Amino acid sequence: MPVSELLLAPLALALLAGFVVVSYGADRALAARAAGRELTAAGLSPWPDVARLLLQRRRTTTAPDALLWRVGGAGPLVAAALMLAVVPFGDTVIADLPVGIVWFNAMDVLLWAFIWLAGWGAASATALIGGYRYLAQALAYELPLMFALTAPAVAAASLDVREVVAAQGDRWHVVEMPIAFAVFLLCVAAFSLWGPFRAPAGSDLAGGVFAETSGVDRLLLLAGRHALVVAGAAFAVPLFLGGGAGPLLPDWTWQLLKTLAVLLLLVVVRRRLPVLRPERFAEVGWVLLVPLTLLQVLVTSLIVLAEAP
Amino acid sequence: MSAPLLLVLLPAAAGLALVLLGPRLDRSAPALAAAATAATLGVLLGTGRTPEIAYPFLRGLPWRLGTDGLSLVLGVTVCVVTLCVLLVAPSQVADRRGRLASFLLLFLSAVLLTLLSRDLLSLLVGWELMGAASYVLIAHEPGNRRAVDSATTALLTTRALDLGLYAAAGAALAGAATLGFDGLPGLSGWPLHLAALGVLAAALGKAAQLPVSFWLSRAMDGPSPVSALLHSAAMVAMGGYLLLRLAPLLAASGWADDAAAWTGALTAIALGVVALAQSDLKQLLAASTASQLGFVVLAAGVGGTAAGGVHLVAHASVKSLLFLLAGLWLHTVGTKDLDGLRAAAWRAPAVGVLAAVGLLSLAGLPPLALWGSKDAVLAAALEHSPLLYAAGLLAAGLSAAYAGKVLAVVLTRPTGPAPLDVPWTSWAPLVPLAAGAAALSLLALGATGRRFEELLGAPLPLVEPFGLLVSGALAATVLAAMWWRGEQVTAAMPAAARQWLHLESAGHAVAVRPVRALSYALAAFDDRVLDHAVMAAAASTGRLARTLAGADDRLLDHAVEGAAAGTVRTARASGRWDVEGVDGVVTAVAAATRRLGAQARRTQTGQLHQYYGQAAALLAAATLLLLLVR
Amino acid sequence: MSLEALLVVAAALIAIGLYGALSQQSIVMLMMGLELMLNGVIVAAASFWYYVAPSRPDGQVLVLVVISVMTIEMAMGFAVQTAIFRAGDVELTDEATELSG
Amino acid sequence: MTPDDVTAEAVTTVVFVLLALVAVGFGFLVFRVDSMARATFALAVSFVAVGGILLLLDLDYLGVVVVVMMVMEMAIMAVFMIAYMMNPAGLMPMSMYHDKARAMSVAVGTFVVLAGGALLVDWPERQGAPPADVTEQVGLGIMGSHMLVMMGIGAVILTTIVSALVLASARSRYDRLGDDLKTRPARDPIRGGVGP
Repeated sequence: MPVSELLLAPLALALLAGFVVVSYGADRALAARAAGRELTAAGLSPWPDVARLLLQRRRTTTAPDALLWRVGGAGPLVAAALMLAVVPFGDTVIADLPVGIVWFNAMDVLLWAFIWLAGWGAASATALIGGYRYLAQALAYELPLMFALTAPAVAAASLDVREVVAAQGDRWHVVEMPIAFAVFLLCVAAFSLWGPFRAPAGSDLAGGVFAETSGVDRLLLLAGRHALVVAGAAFAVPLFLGGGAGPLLPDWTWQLLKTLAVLLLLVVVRRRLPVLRPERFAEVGWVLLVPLTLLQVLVTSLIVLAEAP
Repeated sequence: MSAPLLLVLLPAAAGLALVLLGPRLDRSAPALAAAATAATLGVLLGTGRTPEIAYPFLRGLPWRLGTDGLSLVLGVTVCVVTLCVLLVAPSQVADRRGRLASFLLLFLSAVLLTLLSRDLLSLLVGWELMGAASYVLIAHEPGNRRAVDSATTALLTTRALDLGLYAAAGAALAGAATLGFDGLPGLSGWPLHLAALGVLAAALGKAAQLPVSFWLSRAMDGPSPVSALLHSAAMVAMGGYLLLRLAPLLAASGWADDAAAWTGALTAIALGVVALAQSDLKQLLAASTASQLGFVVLAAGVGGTAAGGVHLVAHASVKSLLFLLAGLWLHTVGTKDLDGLRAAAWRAPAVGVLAAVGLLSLAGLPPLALWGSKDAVLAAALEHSPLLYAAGLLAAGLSAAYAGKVLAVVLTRPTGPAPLDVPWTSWAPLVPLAAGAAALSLLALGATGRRFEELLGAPLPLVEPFGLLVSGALAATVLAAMWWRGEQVTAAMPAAARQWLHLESAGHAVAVRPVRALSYALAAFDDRVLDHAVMAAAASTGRLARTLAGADDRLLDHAVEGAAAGTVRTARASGRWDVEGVDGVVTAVAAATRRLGAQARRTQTGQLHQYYGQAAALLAAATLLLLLVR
Repeated sequence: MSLEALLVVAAALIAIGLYGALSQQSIVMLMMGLELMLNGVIVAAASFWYYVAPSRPDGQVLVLVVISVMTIEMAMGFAVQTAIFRAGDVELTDEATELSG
Repeated sequence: MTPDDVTAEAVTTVVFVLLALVAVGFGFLVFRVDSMARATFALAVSFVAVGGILLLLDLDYLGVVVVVMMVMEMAIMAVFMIAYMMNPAGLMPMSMYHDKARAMSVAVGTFVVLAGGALLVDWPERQGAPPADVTEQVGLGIMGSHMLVMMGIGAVILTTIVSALVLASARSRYDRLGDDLKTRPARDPIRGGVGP
């Protein structure tokens, strides 16, 4: 591996951290506005919270499975970072996998394990129920997500993210596959416990999978949640929004700007929607979203056939 | 998708969709079907002439489809007629319009397949689908037993003769290992003659030629719009079309072309007489259809492909117009009987004009369509034989006569009945047909005739002005005669002609009854001879047994009783041996088997993991065996 | 890395899986043993593809088939487990003896 | 062989040995740990290691797919495990084995036979080379020469879906929609979603 790419990894992590900070700040700003509080720079900064959690002493339960708990807590952040590894910024990509799209899917599937483990490890009923809720939700969103990812791959005839970007040219995929784009964003929210999909971490469960976490564990889990949204937003750009395509500015800038836009969209939506019960969402996912995304793939295939030379 | 297949699949898909949605779309189905037909027509016109394309179907026997001049012209004709029929049908058929429209589309698809096919295989598919759709369409009215019977008669008659096509296909495979039309004239020996005979039989059957014209009479029990498509432009016309298409095969056989020509001429005359004798408008039109198709068959027999094609197109236009008018009158006046239709033309003048155009064209009056097309056929016949020409002229006079008969009835001066209220929607779609009935003679004559020749790629016979004059004058004379003396002429017709020359009874006598009699005879043979033999054998066995029993009682009993005592002694001895010797062995074997069985059952523990272990051991043993054997 | 080394790994996975399938009382654990055996089959199929006939897709297709078989096995296994648990509160293989002859 | 190649091969070998040890080791741990969650996720780790081995064999797609499928499976398995086990968390140690010794001997025997076969059999030479796009190869394979196989698998999967539901579900459509199947809305234990 060339040295320059090794240097990229810390850069990308820093970028991820920056986006997480942005996401957190935007979220806080919206929360403050909703509560009628005054916006101050200090109120938006995550650092006081970070410092508090870093210094906080870990609480623990009677018989936790500490190993699995730690794995589950740190996992989402790692998965988000690994998702980001296949996102191209201009010509630069940390890991140029020929199967980048499946890789993203694999990382998202790892979340099944991580979030459930975070719920299981605490050895607490509310946390475990949160883990179960996440699995129920995952069963509902996973197939639509897979088909939503299939559509751009079919259009580009490749699983390589960079080729998907190259295949879009002037006409972004979002034009011909709006359903896939919408479902993708929905699923990003779902695997990040975001907005209407926060039932696994719901307040009715006293925080669900977050219930018993404290200190560094909590910090990692909270950061991981934001990082997942960031990774999902960043991945939506090459898949549906033309990647780095844009006038005047260099490619990587456009990638960043578009990511920021999608991220802010997700943050705004977060507080606007009520919580969806996982079992209801399961029916929606299977009865509505799966056929819709399949239809989307069909339409995409027909477009590909029609435009084939 | 390439155009020929699209042409077949477009109406088929639309028809199937309507079949599925039919009941729900009953009201709008005809309009939707008309739209689909218009689209098909558009595709057809856009396609133009295409080279033949082979679609893989069976190994070595592809479907070969293509559009040439003849199929293009007939395809456009069929599409236009279907369109008019679909537009008019809602005003004439009240029930199950969705069903009617969807099956008309399926029928159209089958006809197009027939027209586009260039090999016997795809032709057979189109042909059979056409027959099946026609059955459904004729038996359209719910609960009308007679219509169903008539549909069955029509289907069985044509299907029986369709077997000829299968025979032809078999002969072609045997003789040339191909089913393509282009390979058929190259046959020789018995395959050639069998193929020609089979094609001739199937085509004459479909075209309602002698001696099976009766099915067309029965088919009139279907709705008028159906008749307007099936029995003018499409189904019967396909019989003529097949002969035109395969005229080279007929010519190659050396006899089939003459047979076709004479059958056509005879049908044209005989069914002309039948038409003249009819008092029911639809029956008259049906007979006239068979008669006019006779001209086409005659043309095919004398090699006048172009002339026959022109006549098919002109006749389709005229006859579909007349059938639709008959349906219109049936719907508004309430009868299709000629007596009831007296002065019908005056009661709705627009309809009357259309009817006059159609009937005058049917009569062959210059310069209307059938005048020119018929003369083209007659000219082709004259090149061949003066006798055929004379027969054709006679038939032409007859057609003028029956057309004149109807004309005289509907144009009688009105005496009482009030004007009919006919909405414009129910006659406006007929205008294009009437225009065709008036103008299509252009296809046979003059400069347009030359263009048509180029399109068809076959020469039209040179129509002498003298011939035109003769036939025109004949038509005018006969029309005039019928106007003044129509009643007497009709009355002079033989009674047999009114009954369609008893063709149906003859068909029953020649085909149905013998078959039925044969089956009865076979059943009787089975009952009487075979059964009887079996019963006789049984009875004699019984007698023999009784005789033997008597002998047994008297003679053998003593011997038996003596023997029995000895047997009992022997049995006792062997019984001892049995109990002590054999039984012991058997018991021992049984016990051993039971022990083994119990051992075997021990493996059947119901424990999954033990089954897995056994499976592993078995696999290991199998591997070992494999290694040792190798 | 060589074909033999990969096959030995596959053999080890299959043997461990067999041990689990034979020794576990719980039906779910038994199924984990089966999964492990199929895991070994995946390794073997992939290595045969790579080292024997990489120009043909057979090995890869075999891997796909095995993955499908694993999911099918799991779905049916849990369905049967649910059914017999519901019917007779059975959760150990030793209790599921309907097939005993 | 250039020095770079040697380095690459050494790295590959080291990675392979590590992955193989993880796959086998965690595979064995599955039957050694008390907690069911640990057993399940030990198996998941074993699968992920096998996915890694597939990646080493240039099978990018299949390697990642193995991870996707198996991690999902294991997450679901954990749910069932906890539903049906007496002591899922391993808080009260208890033995859940039978026939341990015999099972071990059968397993060791199997390993000896299989590994012996793997080492002793004279495997055929490698024929051809992997194509440039391995994923494309399998895609063309299942859509072309091996289509029948995948169609069969598809039919079997459909059958599995239906029969698994029939076996596992205690409720039928008659429970939902009444004896005449006309009850609307359906009597679901949990209402909501879409459909009747």
